[in-house]
Amino acid sequence: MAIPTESGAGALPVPPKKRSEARGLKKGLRQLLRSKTGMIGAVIVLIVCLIAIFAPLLATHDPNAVAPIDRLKPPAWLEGGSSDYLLGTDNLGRDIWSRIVYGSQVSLIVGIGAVLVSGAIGAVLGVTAAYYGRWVDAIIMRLADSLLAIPTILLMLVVLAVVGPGMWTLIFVIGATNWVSYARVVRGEVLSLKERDFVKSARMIGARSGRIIFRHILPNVMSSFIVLSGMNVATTIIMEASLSFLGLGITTPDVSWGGMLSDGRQYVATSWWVATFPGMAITITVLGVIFLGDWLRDVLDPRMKLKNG
Amino acid sequence: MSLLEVNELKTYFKTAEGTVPSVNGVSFSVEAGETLAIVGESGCGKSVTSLSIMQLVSDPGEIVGGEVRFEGKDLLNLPKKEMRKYRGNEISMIFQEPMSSLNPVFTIGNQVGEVLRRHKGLSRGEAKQQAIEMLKRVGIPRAEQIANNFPHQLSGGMRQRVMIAIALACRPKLLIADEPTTALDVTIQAQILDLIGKLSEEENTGVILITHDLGVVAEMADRVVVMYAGEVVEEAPVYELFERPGHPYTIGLMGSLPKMSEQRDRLDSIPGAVPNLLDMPSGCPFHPRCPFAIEACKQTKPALEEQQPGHYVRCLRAGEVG
Amino acid sequence: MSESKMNAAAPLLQVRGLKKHFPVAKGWFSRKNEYVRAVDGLDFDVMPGETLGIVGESGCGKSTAGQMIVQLLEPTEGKIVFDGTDLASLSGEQVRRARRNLQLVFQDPYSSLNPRMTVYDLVAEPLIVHGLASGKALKTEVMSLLEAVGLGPQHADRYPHEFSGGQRQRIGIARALALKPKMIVCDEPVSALDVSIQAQVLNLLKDLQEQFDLTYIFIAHGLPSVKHISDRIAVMYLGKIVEIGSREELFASPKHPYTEALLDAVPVPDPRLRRKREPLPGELPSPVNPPSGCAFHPRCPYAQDICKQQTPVLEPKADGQSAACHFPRNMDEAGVTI
Amino acid sequence: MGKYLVKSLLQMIPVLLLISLIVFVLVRVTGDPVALMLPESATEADRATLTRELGLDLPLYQQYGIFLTNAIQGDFGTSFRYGESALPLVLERLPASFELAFAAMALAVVIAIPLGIWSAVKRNTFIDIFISGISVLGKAMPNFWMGIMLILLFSVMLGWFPVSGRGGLTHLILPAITLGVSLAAQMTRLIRSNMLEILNQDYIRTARSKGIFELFVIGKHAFRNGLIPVVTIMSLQFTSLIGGTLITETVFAWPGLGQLLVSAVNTHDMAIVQAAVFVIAIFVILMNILTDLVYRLLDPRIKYS
Amino acid sequence: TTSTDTGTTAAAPAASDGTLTIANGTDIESFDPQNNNNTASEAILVNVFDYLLKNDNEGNKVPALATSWEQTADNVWQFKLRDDVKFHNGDPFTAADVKYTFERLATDEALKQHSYFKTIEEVRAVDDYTAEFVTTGPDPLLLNRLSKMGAGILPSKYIEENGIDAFLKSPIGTGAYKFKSWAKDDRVVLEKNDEYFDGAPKWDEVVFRVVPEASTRVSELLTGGVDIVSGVPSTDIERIEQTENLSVETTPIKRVLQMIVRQTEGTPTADPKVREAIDLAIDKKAIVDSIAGGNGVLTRTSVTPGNFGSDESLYEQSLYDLEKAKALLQEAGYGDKGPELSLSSSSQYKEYAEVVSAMLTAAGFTVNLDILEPSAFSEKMTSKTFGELYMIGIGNSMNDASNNYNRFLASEAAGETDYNNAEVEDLLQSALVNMDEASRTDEYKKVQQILAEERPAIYLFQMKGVYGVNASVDFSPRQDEMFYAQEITPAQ
Ligand SMILES: Nc1ncnc2c1ncn2[C@@H]1O[C@H](COP(=O)(O)OP(=O)(O)OP(=O)(O)O)[C@@H](O)[C@H]1O
Ligand SMILES: Nc1ncnc2c1ncn2[C@@H]1O[C@H](COP(=O)(O)OP(=O)(O)OP(=O)(O)O)[C@@H](O)[C@H]1O
Ligand SMILES: [Mg+2]
Ligand SMILES: [Mg+2]
Repeated sequence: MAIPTESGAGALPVPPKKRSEARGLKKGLRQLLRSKTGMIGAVIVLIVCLIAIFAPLLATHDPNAVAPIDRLKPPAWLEGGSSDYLLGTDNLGRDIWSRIVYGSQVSLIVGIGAVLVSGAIGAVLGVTAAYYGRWVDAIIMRLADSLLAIPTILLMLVVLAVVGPGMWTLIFVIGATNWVSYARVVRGEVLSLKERDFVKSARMIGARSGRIIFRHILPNVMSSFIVLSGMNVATTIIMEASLSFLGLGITTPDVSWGGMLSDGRQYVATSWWVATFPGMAITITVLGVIFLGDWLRDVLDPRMKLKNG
Repeated sequence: MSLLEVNELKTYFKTAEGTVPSVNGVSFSVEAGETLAIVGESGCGKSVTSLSIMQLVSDPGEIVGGEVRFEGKDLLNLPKKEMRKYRGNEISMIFQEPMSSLNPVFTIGNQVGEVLRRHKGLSRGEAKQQAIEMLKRVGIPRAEQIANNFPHQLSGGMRQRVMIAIALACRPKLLIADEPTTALDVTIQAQILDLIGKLSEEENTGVILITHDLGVVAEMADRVVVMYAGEVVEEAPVYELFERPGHPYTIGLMGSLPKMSEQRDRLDSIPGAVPNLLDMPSGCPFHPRCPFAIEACKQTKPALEEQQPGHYVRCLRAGEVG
Repeated sequence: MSESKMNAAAPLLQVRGLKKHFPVAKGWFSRKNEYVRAVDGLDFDVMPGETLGIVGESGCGKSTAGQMIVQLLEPTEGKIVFDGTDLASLSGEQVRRARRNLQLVFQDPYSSLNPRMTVYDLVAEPLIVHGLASGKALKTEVMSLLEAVGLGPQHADRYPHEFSGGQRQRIGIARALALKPKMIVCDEPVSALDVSIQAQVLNLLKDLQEQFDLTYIFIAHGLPSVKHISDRIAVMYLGKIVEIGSREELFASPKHPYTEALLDAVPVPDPRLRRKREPLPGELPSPVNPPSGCAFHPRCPYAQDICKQQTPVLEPKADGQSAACHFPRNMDEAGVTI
Repeated sequence: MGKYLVKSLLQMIPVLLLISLIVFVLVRVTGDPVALMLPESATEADRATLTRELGLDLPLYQQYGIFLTNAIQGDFGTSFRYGESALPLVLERLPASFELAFAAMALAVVIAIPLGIWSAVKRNTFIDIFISGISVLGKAMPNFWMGIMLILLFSVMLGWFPVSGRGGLTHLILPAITLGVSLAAQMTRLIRSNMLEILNQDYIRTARSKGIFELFVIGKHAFRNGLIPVVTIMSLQFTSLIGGTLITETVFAWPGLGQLLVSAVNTHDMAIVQAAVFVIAIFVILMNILTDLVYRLLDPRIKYS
Repeated sequence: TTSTDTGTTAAAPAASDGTLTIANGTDIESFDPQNNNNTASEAILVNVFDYLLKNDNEGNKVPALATSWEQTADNVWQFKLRDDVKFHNGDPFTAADVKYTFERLATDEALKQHSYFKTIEEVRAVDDYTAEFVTTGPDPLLLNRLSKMGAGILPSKYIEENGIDAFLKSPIGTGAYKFKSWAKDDRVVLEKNDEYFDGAPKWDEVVFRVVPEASTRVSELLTGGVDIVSGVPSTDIERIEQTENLSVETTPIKRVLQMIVRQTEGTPTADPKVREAIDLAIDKKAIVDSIAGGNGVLTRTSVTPGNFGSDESLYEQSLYDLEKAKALLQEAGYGDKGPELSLSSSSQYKEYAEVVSAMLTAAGFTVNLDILEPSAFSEKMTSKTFGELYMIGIGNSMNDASNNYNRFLASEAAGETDYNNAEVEDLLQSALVNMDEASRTDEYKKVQQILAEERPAIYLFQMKGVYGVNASVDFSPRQDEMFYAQEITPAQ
């Protein structure tokens, strides 16, 4: 149907050259190139991913090969270090570099996997609770409360007993418990968002709840969500370390940064490198994820200007 | 010395698509006690001009050139701290969007009282008392209660009046009112305009009144500035403008008015669309829509020239049309 | 056009006894609530193809009434029958579908636009939601909608915050128009527009009305535009309609003193006609404790004792003008003594 | 409001029921307490006797019924590890846990609020990156590692604070830093992102137009609006601090609930696990109600039906 | 509770104020000596409760509350008791207390120590200071039982009057130190008992702190916060020794780290060659030297010197021959790919398990390592559901070989190792009731030789207790890991 218009032009207006998604992507990439931190983040995450993928090529040793004689050797550049072991060896004489390289696989999968699982559950439940309110809210939030009150390690023990230990168990348990924080944060924001006019406006044009939630409400909680997720990648990797501390983490032959860190804690005073290098690996990776998250957040926020430099 | 002098002000927005020259060399002045109306196409840069004077242009926007002198002092080069002393006190502004311009989590009384606390050093209690006074003056019923309400509990018009109360609270020397009465019914509009007029008279306040309502312009203004696509296209005393509009755009504007006295099925409007600021037409920006356009209009950018004493027009055919 | 239609068809919208009272909590733990009587008993019909203008004091409940009609607010009391169905009886999904034919242009353009969607997406959304267009057709349709409200393709990919107030208002209009609903409630659709674009939008509304037989409720403060577009006009004061009548009659001979005051206050776009206006005297009434009797009596120059005690009723008249006033103006029999 | 409170408190009942059921099941799934209670050399007969004495031979629903009836009276059974009634054992630990949690939380808030705001105001500058880096570091350092480092630095090398144990204020500082820093890290980031959002709002422009000090614009107008997610996170963090500071407690030999709970879980000391979870649950619920009330204080637009 | 706010200068003499502070990794389980089953608890309780007789550090039985004892019949022992002993509340210690103590142990099945005292049928109080023990049969181990964990004498009158709960809240015994307070997971505080029968206590107060994290314990020692710490990690030894005023004391303890090997039909370890290959593949010396920091003694038997029945010829011995191990696997019919083994361990011995697993892998085995949290581990152990191998450090509170070998009695082994050797069974059964020390020793030596060949368990090494000690105290650690505060003295 044609709209009668006053314009004398008559001819159909030219459709825009690019659709908004294309524009978003392009704008995003341009923004990535321009933002210092975005670039740093992207580079870090890329490198870590490459390391994880090419671990067998990069590792100089079998990550599980022990050499009691070479135990606790300092990094190559320190006195007493050997060029054989770039970053030194751990308490069992295993090569720390190779373990970090292999550990990136588990840590990335656990870190990101658990965040995806918990983030998805949390966001959906949080929005649902706030959006529908009443009994739906009551049920979901009370469930969350219950979960908060139950110690993670109790759950972990149960799951371990039922499905046995391993990476996926870990992702499952962390995912199943961490969603609460997402749900609560998201719910809090949605409670105030849903009273906003643009949500009414969406309802007005006849949008279904699904659309309102996914197109109108969720994008507006994204920034908290992304920030939380970035931090939760760290939380998860650390949680794995903490579970290792309790003997519930990932065990040989799988290597994880958290496990390395936890093993190394005994040697903090005497052989700093055992815990410091995996600690650095975690820090740098999380920093990368967070910077990348900041960039993503900015791209998703149309108000964010392009800062040059 | 004028109360306010704006010279060749330029404010651009640097966006992903390119630079939007929202205000592109605007000049005008306001005398103490005078009311200057700014009218113009929606999106022509009126709000950005006023925000530029206040130095409140938000982020991708940047004042890239020009001068803003208030009582002779160059505001643009003032340290931030100094500028803050002017804002809300000597110069205040009523924003166009009353709905989102109030902080949702503070009570109305608090928000009105805040300027008084800041600039007049009033205590909390005194400020609130005065705030209620102010709310009554702008015609808010049950002001005592409303002072304790939050913005979302108010109707659009009420919020707008709250914004006006905030702007007037400190009796500024210069008031910038960006469409202050759009959400008000005419009786209250009359009351508000009356209030502004009184203020202007009593305190010798200079007023910049941005509005689309030519009726309001006719009633309030001493002088009128007409803007189009980021530029001033005409400036004249109010009587002169209504009698002898000089720029084809102004003429079109006058013609679009729905009249109370006659009933027509269709209203006249200026054909064509507002130019794309990113891709301005060559020559006179109005030429694609101008019924009087000649070939030269496509090439030559006209300058703002004085036609009559005090009546400036930016048109190649200034003398001939109208 | 309007007269013939008004007599022929059944009303498209019937509003009966519509009320909305907002509780105002006094304190956190208090039990006793007071109420803002935002809308306090509205009765009116809107015929298909007709435009009903609603004017009135700011805060008198126009937006609230509008939001109730489109089911964004739940009425405290009263009935809204649209196109033969009582809207209150509809399920959520039915309301959703009914909105295909019942749209609202929000008063506040900025906050009613999702800050994270581009103009294109915003305008396309209703079409997508109701599956009215897709692919190329969608694009063309959106572009022509934008053009119709005076925006160009260069605006399509921008976000709401990148627009001026008037531009945002037009986005809201385009969104509501997209569905070509049977009825649109326009809450101040042109207040932020310059007169030229205002004219353009008003013309557009009229054209669409003619072409698609649209029905409007047009809430506005700008009396000239209300007059231009409306067939009938209702004047509201403090949650009630105080006068309703055809545009000609109402403007020619207002019967309610408030209408009179309103018309009197309209600024005239001619500096030579500038005059000293007398603002309405008296305190503005509060919707929490409305004055007894006729709500307007404290400010009415013609008020008498009866006005303080008895609430005048709006006499329902099929076509003519009626006013809720004990002493209507401009009527021969009105024995007003001043 | 009063109604809301009553309703919320009533909602505690199903939550507690749900929790009791979950915990009851979990505790029984994890393993057989009898095996842990008896010495290695115990015989089958010993085992059977003990099972009977503990009532573990009854059908599950019956066990749950008994458990529930007793729990309502505050009797969660006797801890077989300590041979004492479980609830007092749990309550005994609360002061230590609360002390640490409050200290950590207070520290986190004191660190996070200024850093978060500063980071947002200085967005994308060196300061912002620096603060981000610091908070990532704060987050990425596991508590045990951080705790050990703090001990080495401040106790062993500098001798400023005692190494471990619970005592005066000096004992509290290192564990509170250990916990507080990672809490602060997350809060800082959240505050930053919220502030970024809010600094773009029209009402911030209004505030600026009033000529009030920038500190006020940010501290009052912007901060208050960005607090909702921060409050959410704070309440979450706080609840997790009550039962979940095992690692810090272990490193600093802090006799809190975490140690009790984990050792109880590990040794299948059902009575203690159940009592502890109940106490934590009640705390969680109270905390939620408090959070909701704070939401209301912060954002008048929020309503509770 | 008292706090020890002394930690400002490194390794200051902490003990100067008459308080002895000892930091351990775990808290005591309970103040009921009969309902404890860990050495760490008993190590503290021995200061509050006395035994009738006790072991000196060489393993000899010396008098404590009993002055003398003799066997009067096959299954009857008579004990003469001291008559000058008072409980902390002033009640005199008499034979009635002995009767109460051991009859409770023998009859109350819920007690964790019950199973060690089941052989006691009756205790007769002949007079106030004479007690007679009647056992169910000949029991060569009665004296060992009476001097082991759980045998502390309880105050019968006090408990009968006040009930056991009240006793647990404020326990009393006859020991050199009285109970003062117990903040769980924090500290146990004991104060001196001036009335102690065996010399005045040397400390006003003895504080046992619970500091679970090893490095924190060491830090406490370094800052002078505590006087003695147990469980010093091998890597921290140097750090402690380098600090002025601090030293590290070690002693072999009666705990041998070993792997229990399943011989169930169908498992790869049913084949003796495979078991031998496992033994030969593990370089125990390297393990002791590196991970244990030299603190361990190689052994091929778990009955270490100081325990009854030990065979010194197997002590300080170890087998390691990687090539031979590989050859054995070939002989056993495994080609390139060795047998697949599962090795379970409690997280406590994680490092050792990981090294062993790596060494076995190097020999060609495929090892599935399963590290379990301690309680999960003991649960699995009780239910006998481990795979081929599990690693465990087994102590010996009875000081007798029988304690090591109950596990290999056919009835006990069934389902766990499934070890079944008729000769060993005969020897073990006979030794359990053999009252003749010499022939009993021979029986156990024989058993040790057989087991060393058949390998139902592969022994890694005897562990050592490693303590950090402040120079302000004189402390020599004991083989049985007890902390007798009476034996720890302020340094001069
Ligand atoms: N953040 C921004 N990014 C890009 N362009 C912007 C931004 N803000 C404003 N503009 C553009 O600047 C121009 C001037 O806007 P301004 O708000 O001053 O118009 P106006 O004259 O006040 O219009 P109205 O009468 O409709 O309020 C508009 O074309 C608008 O699109
Ligand atoms: N959520 C609410 N809570 C309490 N009072 C409300 C609420 N919404 C509106 N009101 C009150 O209801 C009355 C009518 O509001 P409404 O927005 O309908 O006015 P309006 O006629 O549209 O005014 P305007 O012309 O200024 O937009 C006002 O007094 C307002 O304060
Ligand atoms: Mg504007
Ligand atoms: Mg309204």
